[in-house]
Amino acid sequence: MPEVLRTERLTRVFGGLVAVNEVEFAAEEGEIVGLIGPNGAGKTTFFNLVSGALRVSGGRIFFQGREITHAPAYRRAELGIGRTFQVMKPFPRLTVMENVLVGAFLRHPSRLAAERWAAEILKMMGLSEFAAASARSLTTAGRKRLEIARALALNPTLLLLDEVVAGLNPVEAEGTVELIRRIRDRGTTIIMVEHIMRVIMGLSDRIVVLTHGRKIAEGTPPQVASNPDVINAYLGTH
Amino acid sequence: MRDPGFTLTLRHLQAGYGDVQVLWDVSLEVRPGELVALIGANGAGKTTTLRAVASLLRARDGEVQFGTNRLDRMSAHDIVNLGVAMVPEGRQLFNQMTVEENLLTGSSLSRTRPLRRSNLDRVYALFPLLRERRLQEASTLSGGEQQMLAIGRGLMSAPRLLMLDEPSLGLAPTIVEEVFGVVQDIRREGITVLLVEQNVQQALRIADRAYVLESGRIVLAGPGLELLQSAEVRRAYLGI
Amino acid sequence: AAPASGEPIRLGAISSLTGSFATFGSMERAGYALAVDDINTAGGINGRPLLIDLQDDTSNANTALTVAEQFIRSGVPLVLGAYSSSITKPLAVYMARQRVPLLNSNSADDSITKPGSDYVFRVGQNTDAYVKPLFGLFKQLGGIKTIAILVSNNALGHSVENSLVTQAKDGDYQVVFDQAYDEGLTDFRPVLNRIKDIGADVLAMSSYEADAVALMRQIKEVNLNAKVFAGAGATGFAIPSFLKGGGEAVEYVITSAAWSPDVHYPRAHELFARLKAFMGGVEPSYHAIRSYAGATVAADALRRATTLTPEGIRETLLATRLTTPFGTVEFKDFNGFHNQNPLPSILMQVQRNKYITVWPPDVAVGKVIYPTPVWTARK
Amino acid sequence: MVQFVQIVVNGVFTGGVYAIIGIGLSLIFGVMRIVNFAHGVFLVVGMFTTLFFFERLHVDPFLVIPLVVLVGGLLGIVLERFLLEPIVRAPEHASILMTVGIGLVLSNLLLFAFGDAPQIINTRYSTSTWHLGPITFSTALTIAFVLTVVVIGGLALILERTDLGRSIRAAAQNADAAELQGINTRRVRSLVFGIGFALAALAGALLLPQLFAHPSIGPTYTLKAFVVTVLGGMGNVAGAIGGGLLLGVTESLGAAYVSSSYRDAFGLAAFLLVLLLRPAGLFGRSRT
Amino acid sequence: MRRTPPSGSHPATRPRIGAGTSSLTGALVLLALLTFYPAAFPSFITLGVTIVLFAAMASAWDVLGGWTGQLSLGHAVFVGIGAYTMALLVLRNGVAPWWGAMVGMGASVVVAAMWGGVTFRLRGPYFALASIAVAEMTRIVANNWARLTGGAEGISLPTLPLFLGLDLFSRRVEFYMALILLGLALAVAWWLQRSRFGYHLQAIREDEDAAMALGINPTREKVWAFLASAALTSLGGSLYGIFLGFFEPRGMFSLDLSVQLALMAYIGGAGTLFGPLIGAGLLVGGSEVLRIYFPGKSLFVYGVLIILVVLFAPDGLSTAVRRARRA
Ligand SMILES: Nc1ncnc2c1ncn2[C@@H]1O[C@H](COP(=O)(O)OP(=O)(O)OP(=O)(O)O)[C@@H](O)[C@H]1O
Ligand SMILES: Nc1ncnc2c1ncn2[C@@H]1O[C@H](COP(=O)(O)OP(=O)(O)OP(=O)(O)O)[C@@H](O)[C@H]1O
Ligand SMILES: [Mg+2]
Ligand SMILES: [Mg+2]
Repeated sequence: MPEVLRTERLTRVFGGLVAVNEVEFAAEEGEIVGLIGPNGAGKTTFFNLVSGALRVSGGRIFFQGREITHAPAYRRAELGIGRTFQVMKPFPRLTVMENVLVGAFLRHPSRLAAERWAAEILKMMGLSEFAAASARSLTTAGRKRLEIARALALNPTLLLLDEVVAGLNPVEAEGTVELIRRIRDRGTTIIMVEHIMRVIMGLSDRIVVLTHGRKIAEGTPPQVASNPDVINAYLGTH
Repeated sequence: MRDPGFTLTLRHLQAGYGDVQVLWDVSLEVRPGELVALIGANGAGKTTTLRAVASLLRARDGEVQFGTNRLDRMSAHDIVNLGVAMVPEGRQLFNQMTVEENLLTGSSLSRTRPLRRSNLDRVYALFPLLRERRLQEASTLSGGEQQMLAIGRGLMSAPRLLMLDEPSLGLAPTIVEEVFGVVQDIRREGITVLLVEQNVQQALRIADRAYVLESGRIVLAGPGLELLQSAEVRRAYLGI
Repeated sequence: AAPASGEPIRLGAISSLTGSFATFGSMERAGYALAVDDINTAGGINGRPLLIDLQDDTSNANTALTVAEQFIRSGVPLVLGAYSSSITKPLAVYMARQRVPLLNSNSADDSITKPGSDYVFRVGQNTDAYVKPLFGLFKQLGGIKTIAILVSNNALGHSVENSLVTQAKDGDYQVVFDQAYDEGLTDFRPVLNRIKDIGADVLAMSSYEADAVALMRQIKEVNLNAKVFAGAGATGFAIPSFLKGGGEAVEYVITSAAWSPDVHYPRAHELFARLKAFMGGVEPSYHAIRSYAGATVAADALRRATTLTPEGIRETLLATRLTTPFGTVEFKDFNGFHNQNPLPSILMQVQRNKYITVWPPDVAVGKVIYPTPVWTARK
Repeated sequence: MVQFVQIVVNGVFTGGVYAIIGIGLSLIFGVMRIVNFAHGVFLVVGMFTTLFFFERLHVDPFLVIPLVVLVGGLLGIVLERFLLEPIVRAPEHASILMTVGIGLVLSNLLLFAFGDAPQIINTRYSTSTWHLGPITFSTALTIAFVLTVVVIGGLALILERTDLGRSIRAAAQNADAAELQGINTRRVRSLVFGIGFALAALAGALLLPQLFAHPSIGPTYTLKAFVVTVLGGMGNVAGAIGGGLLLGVTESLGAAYVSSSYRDAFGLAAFLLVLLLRPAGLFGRSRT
Repeated sequence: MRRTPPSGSHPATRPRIGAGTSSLTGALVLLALLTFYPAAFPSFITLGVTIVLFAAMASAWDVLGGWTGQLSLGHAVFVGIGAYTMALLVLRNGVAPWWGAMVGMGASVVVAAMWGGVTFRLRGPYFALASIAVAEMTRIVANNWARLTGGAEGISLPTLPLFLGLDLFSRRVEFYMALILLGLALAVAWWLQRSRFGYHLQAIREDEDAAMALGINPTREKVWAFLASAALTSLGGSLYGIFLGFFEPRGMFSLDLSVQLALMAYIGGAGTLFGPLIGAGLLVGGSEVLRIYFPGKSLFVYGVLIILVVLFAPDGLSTAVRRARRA
């Protein structure tokens, strides 16, 4: 399987705090990689580094073999890295349709084609009926779906999902899990951060565990779940 | 020490945003010392209910009563003075203030100021991470750290009734356990709790009673464990 | 003559009644109003009453142009105005193009009549005229060699600056310092310290109203001495509030002025008193008198005109020679000026917190105190 | 050398005045996120209020300061209640437009009330000085400077250290959450706007003995206030002193040694540089 | 128990897609009606020129201020550059004013590119404040650099060559030139309403980080918006220069003028097709009416008017009207 993303000794420092500490990470095409770890472990920061929202303090990032360590965020989006924001960022004064359209324009410069593509994605995300509503009026679940929809509109090779299931009740969560599988089946590589074990264990092909910015474990869900370090630092004995 | 006599009662509450009505008819009751859970799908109106109680949103019709006080006729800050605190959904921190300043703001009323030191110690004991981040600006905390801070701030006001809106959201499993532990501790101290949670199973397990909200109406009510066994709840909210 | 009656003859007038130039607008209004009164009680325009339709330009050039268009479309043969050069200039350009005469009383910028146009006439003095008597005085006093120039950074200031520099060169004076300052929040101390360092016999200044007082106060504060402190552009140095606000700091300042109640023109004193009464006790500045003169000149032209068309009036204006309480008004071409009243200005010196006319000798009522005592020697 | 020191000293003292001009603007922006275009007009209101009391009561303008501050505070509270509170949830620019409108209305009211002649008062210390060796100090500027430092220091202390200060900042950052902590955010906003207006009025009172009052001079002060607060950090109350001093000294040196016709440009250039290099202000915590 | 849909929401609050054609018709009808203005109000052509010209410049401002959300309070710089470049080329080099206007446009674009490149990393009010600083500095330089600009005394335009046989100083001709410019500005706004570029700008306005994550280069798009806005404003400035016939730096580069353009767009409704036009009509036309009916009090009433609009239509009049019509 070709490698989609690789980081070498990726590091980010905030003042005295090393939020991401020499992390070596790789994801292959079509994989779903779960990224877990205690609060403040550096997961979102890792996403921010990979997507270009934050500048690295050290280390390198490769996307499809190409170094992107210093590429600006929009360039990475063009290359095929889509992301959602943990703190959601809809364009509040645009409609749901327009929110997605903005992303769709990247691959479909013509408006007609972009609209068609956006409509398709809305349908897939179950948002069609809200197409004309303003993004402001969506509920939490709706906004989370919109976050995914917008990222999907880029037709990304790699999708970074930051807690898109959190805040959904189990039934809704199941729906989103189903969606994520479908996205993967279309060939998109996914890295997801989530604290809900049922979801992450069920979905991930492989799991990487961060604490205090360091990678402490990596492996299949069962391997990670039984790793004493992980249990100690994150899962708890419960 | 149990607080006598302050029951929260909602009668036929209606509320909404702009020309959108969200709550159609919500009646519920939280008695002193109780832990009551409010569950429901996304968009059912749980947050809206809490906001209406806290007077962040004007009720269109119906009543909200706490003891003998009509909350729906009071402004939000006065309600806090009565001892009703809320940990809002989405954290709502004071972003450009430090962690400690956020906590101190939670106890700036004359009623709570004397308890400030001990409350602060209690919150730090509960969330040691927050002590480490004392002087960090709230906006730079991780998602989970922000959630802890929001809960901590709510506790700083030594409330009679604490309303929690999805406190476990975005927390690591161990912390989730802790938070549910804290909620039970709070209740044990005699503080009344109204809990909104998507972690339905856990919530129902610790709740004395629970209400199920659907499209702005209460559709089910009963003791927590009983609802947990209910086939409807299991199918609709637990996916079992 | 019997008071005027019948169908009035209407003229347009544009002034700044609101906005940043409103101070002067109220002066102009008073001048126009009294003039119309006087003209109409004295029989008007050949028996018909005169009506001056005064419109507010809100201190804004666009508005002045809008008003001018309406005047012209409604058949007004002559327009009076405006106050600020920044409004008068676009107005003059427009009026010339529409071939309707503009009679200006109070804008001081040289460029309004230099090169000027056939349709623009100015009653008031230009800055060359403000500066000229100063050099006459210097020559008489003797002992003056060096001049420092400090003017406000606007059209009037630069116009005064140019006049000063040219006339200094003609008279073989040396300009040792020459700068403009930005108006507004005025801390002059740094510049004044520089000038103090350089040293000059004369400090010649041009400022609007309020800066003038601040300037003199700070001159005192930094202990800057000169033989003559001169308000070369009139304006701020030659208005009543300069005395009131400046107190002892403005003593001995010599300023050019367009007019003073001392001058020996007919009815000058009386008019001053009436204007003051009209304005509810506020001392009128020379702007009010010049507007009065402007309206008088306009009425005179209307009386003499054979046809009441713009062209007819323009031609009569050319032949104006009229003595008003402000002085003699005629429109001449000289030194590159066109249709400019060649009236000289006078010099006044502040003595015991009053303006005393000291130049030219034929109108002077007091003697110049010279050189200006140094600050430390004053009490 | 003496001259250089003199020029720097002048700059410093003028800077003190600049600081007090900017401080209210900074506070209102920091707490309410309102870019107050009426600030200069508030200052002019302070000048005319001082003038009014000065002429009615025949007392020293520095003695009527408490009265002027009180009047300013009340006006600020009233304006906030009736004009700014209703648009608290409207987009950011609405408050800018509102303050533009308020400025126009206030300056025209001043015009109706006091006429359009510039008002200058002449007091003992308008031109009096004291000396330290060869260096001269303006008495009026010195009094203003001392008052400025005291007021700004006190205000900064209140904001940083007290519950009231924290409540003010909390209300600024998240009104709903502040309400949930029992803070009466409406009252806080009124209070802050009142304080902001009072500070502007105070600046007016301090300036009147030296400069003049005119109903339409407000925008000049507004612009100065912008420069000062950006240099010191918008919303950073203590920073305003640094911003004021920096501006004062820059302008003084520039006007003396380069050219007085570019005096304002030196301040603006410093302003732009600081904006670009340290957006949080020279004296603020940088957020980048 | 029923399974509730995963997300609930409410029908269209802003049905914008497909609204483009009707507003296009509206714009065309409006422009057509305006062509009759000079014939209908021959005594008020000057007023008409002012309104239409300011509407065009406010629309130009809106490309950056409304659509991109970058509040500029320094647009007078482009008005000044347009007017001065045109006039100086006429006076010094005998270049025809229309070519001068083109050169001015080029100069404005260059200035905008540098200005934007340097200050676009500032967000929110900081960008606005920086724009004030840039404009004020430009004014000071123009005021003092007499050799280039003629300095504080200003410059006046003598006779101009005929443009396609038309006298450029005729108010009538000026009116139609302004109208063409307005048409151009409206066309740009209409295109922004539905084009990819327009959506990029709006996305940047709403959330720059999110926009970046969608492959939008905010700096580049903002600079393009700034260039377009500057170019149109500059053309307006050239025309304004001809209209005035005389001008000086303190007027042409004034903060007041910049604030007015912003005010017009906001009062009418920023980021909408007709907003700036409505705003210009209200503020320019309105103040003329006020001047006539409230002599001496017009600025006061003007201030009151602004306050009332902000109180009752904080999103601008056109948005308020649309909302009222829907209700
Ligand atoms: N801009 C910043 N300045 C200072 N510290 C920061 C900044 N951003 C993040 N941090 C710190 O870096 C650490 C990692 O944060 P990050 O958001 O990556 O955590 P996370 O793993 O996503 O946690 P969570 O699961 O709670 O979302 C946290 O301790 C946080 O406080
Ligand atoms: N500010 C708002 N403006 C308009 N509609 C809103 C607003 N906030 C919420 N709504 C709508 O009100 C309804 C109820 O929202 P509410 O937040 O109360 O739901 P909830 O039960 O808390 O859901 P969640 O589990 O997603 O938090 C939703 O349909 C939502 O779209
Ligand atoms: Mg995170
Ligand atoms: Mg909710």
